[in-house]
Amino acid sequence: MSEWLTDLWDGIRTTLIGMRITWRHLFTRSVTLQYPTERWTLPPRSRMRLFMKYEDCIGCGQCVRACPVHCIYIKADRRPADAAPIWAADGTPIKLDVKLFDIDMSLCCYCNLCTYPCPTHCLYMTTEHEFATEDLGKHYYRFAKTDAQFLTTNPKAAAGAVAVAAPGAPQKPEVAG
Amino acid sequence: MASPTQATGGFGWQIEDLDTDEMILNMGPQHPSTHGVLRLELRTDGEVVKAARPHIGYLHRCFEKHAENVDYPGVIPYTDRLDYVASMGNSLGYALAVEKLMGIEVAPYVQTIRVLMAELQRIASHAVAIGTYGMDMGAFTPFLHLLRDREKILDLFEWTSGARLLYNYNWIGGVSYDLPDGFARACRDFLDEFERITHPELMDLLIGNKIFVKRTAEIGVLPIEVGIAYDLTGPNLRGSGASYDLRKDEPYCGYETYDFQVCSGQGRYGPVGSCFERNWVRALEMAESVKIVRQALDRIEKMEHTPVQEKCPKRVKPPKGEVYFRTEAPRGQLGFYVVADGAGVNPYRVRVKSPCFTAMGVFHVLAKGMLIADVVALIGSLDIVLGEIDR
Amino acid sequence: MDFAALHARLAARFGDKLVAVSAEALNPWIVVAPEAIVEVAAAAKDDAAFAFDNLMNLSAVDYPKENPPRIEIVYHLFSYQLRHTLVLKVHVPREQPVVPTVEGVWPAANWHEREVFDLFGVTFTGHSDLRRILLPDDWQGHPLRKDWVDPDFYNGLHVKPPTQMAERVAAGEPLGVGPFDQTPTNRHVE
Amino acid sequence: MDLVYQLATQLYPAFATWPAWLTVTIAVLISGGILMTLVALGPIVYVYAERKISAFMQDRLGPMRVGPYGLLQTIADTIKLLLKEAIFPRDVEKSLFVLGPCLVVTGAFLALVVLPLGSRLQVVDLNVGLLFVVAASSLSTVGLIMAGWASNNKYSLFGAMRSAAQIVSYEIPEILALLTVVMIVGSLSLQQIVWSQAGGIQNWMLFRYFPLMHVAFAVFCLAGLAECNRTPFDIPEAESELVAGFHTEYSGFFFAMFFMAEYTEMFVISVVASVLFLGGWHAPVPAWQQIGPVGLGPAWLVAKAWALILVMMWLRWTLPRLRVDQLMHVAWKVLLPVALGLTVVIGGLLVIPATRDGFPWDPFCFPITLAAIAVPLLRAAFAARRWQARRDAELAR
Repeated sequence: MSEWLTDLWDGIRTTLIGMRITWRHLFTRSVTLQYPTERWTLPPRSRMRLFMKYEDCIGCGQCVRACPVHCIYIKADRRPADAAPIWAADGTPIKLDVKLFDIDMSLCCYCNLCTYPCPTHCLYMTTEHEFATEDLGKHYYRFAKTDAQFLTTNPKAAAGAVAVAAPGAPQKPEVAG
Repeated sequence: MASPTQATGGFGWQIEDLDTDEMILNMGPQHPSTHGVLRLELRTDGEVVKAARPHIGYLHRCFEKHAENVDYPGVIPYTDRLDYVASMGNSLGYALAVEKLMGIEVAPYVQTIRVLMAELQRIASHAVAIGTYGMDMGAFTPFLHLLRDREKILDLFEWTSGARLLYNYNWIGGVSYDLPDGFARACRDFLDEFERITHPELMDLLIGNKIFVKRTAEIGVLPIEVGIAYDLTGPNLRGSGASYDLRKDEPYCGYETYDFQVCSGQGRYGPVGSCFERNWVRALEMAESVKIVRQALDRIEKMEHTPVQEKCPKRVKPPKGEVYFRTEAPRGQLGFYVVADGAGVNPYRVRVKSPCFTAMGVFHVLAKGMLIADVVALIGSLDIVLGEIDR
Repeated sequence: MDFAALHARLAARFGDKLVAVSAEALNPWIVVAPEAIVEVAAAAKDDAAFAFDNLMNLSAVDYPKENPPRIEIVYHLFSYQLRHTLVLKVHVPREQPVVPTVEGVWPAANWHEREVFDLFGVTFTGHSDLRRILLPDDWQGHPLRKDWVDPDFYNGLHVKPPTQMAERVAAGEPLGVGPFDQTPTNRHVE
Repeated sequence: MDLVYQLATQLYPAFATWPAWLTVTIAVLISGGILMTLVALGPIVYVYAERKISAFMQDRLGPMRVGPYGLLQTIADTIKLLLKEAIFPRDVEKSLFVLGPCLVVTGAFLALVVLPLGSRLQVVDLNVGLLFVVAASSLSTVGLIMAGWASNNKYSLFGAMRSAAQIVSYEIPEILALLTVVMIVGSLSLQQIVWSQAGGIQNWMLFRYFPLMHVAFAVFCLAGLAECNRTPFDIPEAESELVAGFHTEYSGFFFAMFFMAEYTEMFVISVVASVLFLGGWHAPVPAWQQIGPVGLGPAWLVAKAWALILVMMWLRWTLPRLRVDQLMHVAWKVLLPVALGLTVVIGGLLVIPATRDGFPWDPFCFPITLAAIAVPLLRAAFAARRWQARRDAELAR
């Protein structure tokens, strides 16, 4: 009998406590963010979409090896010896003519392993995340440009000792987009 | 409750004559409460489950075959996708295994960051575990309250590592990014609000609730010997009273320097080892993790900040050999058995012993004689994630 | 008890059955003859000096290039009372690997052995219900062997991924979004 | 009904000359039809209210997209449900499959006939009104079982079996709780019961025999919750175990019928509860009963019913769900003894002349109950407000 009573009393007491809590939450502010109108800004490090600055790419293929899902494809061949020397933004000379640099974002697993080994930091992840498309083909990004304006003067030599990005921690350049 | 078939027949017939024929009920791959893609083949007589046979493999993504075709750092994004609810723990386990193989000792600052991140991930993972368990019982509100607070942890993770669920944060020999400045203050705000409001509310609203207690406190009782024999680990074993926790007994990453209690089931509302106890241990562990994170934050402020990728080798090529390293993931002991042949860049063999795999192994033992509603409670209390079971 | 004492005690009881030992590895192991594994396991569990009541992990590794090419079944044991670990190994030929099951000693082995059977093809004699655990029941072959080749189709479904976007572009299809010098702004924002 | 009858005779004098059975059926049909359409609009409001309340309780916003603050959401849902194709799975007994939801809906709407919305606003004043209401609500059980059996799906079979057991075993405590009220009033007709509670809040049935009638009200409400399958007794359609119980296979119009039946059943149960215990269409203070010529009877009754519905929704988003055998335990071993004890005690009290019409301290007790309910709620509300303000200040820092 007593066990029946304590069961009954516990049942009522805990139900009332529970109801008090849900009642209290009726008056606290809701946390929903109504997406298309209210929008939250992603922190700068968030890894959303890959972008590659074609002018700085020296075609080394480090990112192709680092990618665990093999979704970066490069085709580059040697620049003819007599062509004008060109440099990347941070002063490394570009010896290869990158014919094709494609990233298949539909395969990419957004792990950001490819941006670290890149010597000229031309490949980095931007915070742009609303690139859903109806056709998978539109996720296949082709970064190779035919009309690229390469730097014909060595920026390192011209501006004296340009502080090259510290080799250790890969500070990601702030994204223009 | 004597099951109907044992009742005596009277009138001289045997009880078998009254036996109703059994029904095979498929709690199929798409079922709202199987925590993922799991098929349970239940032989039921009315509501009572006579025999249960789990079928897994629906989410098998050949992790171990992938691990043989990718280089050592490339495996980390794959380990994140094992137990996708607590992916910080998986990559930490794999990274420590390879570091032990290569003999790398990471700087104390990085170790503290790893402990901080692992414990935050434990709070987030237990929040999902307890929340979905409440939802299986029908209480929908605690689940959303816990998810609301889990979002705050995910914001912290996104702020540091860049991703909200699959972080690829723990690397072999270090972490991918240093903590952003202002992280400590935001983390402390979260901890204060969690300890002051969310945790007590969860205790009152769900765990203290009499209906929840009645639904879970007498079923699925798992004695310790059966737990050890079937290799249950983590909260599933500690719910049965064992106080074995890898963070205390085989400390890694400097866990021995933090003071926290190992919580185990005390049998408050029913026999020790019942479904309630396992869930109760998870609730207590969330509070313990908050303490650890606080200590880690205090240490980080006093410690000198060494660069986080100092010990990251340019090319990870461990010497020939093999190692089996266990870490205390939120769901139990997550073991990585890494075999290196010393020649190639890719690991020769990576075997993951996932805690949910063995937890599911004991399911058919506990499920006999249960009602269907209890089968759902049992799955919820074992807190399984199918990504880790099927690998 | 450290590894040397464990090994000495085991060698005393099963001298000839222990084929090889490696003491200097990170987790030192003992190789046991396949037919003796059940007794060694039972001894490891019941002997008070060992008390290995927990099978942490049972996995298999395929060594096709070693001389005699073999599959290794690895048993990682742990004792909750004495807090020490031990690794046992069994070498089985790659053609018809057969190992007696240790499910009687540690019930946890049930699912591990089913997985090794499923992915490596090692049949465990005396196992209570040896079925494929991860792969569909009518799958041919054992994927985790080193000489495994992905079949193209399984019941009409693609196993190998269909032609990737890159191959189609290489074949000349006009696919993909062209070069853009600036990160394209979010389409929904404006 | 008699209002319609007089109206008809004034408009068309020959109406009175028709045979009696014809005119009465016409009047009942007209008034019943009006009442049914009014009540049928209810679910649209309740679904919206439920989604909004559950949202605010869970710190989210609920439907906001369709119409301002999501007001048109339920209308959009009903249109979608009506337009959706009602799929009949292959080997389903079509006749039972269709008849099930119809019976459930009739079960829910049948009880409307005797509900006294106002002093003269009642379709038919049966002198066995209460018996009729209980009979109607048990009709829907037959519909549930038909639906569960016909959809030829193991889960809905389980759902149907569970709902049959649940509704049958919860009707007994419900009827016993009604019995106490009927004993006090002495008549089964709902209008009589309401008239006996005239004269302000202290004469309401809830506040007579101070602690006992509260217990009777609690027993009746719990049993009413189980009647319309609401948490913590929503086992027949337990999402987490039985996918969706008896209405798993239904889609489109039939699913809408089930939904409407559930919410109408909730409205009927709360109206019956307020008629029996909270003084029906009587205002708490006699002065508020009339504003000028317009009688506020129906408004008060619907307000009380909606308050009870809000409490039902509040319970739904707080409590987990009971298991089937615990459900039976609560019905047979908790509610039934309490209800039986109540009927015996109140029967005895009625016989003793001293306590013929209530305990001596009855008139002073209703402020105690009101305070016991209002004070903690207001305190919790203001505490939440203050915490929210402090929180905003903290975040602004």
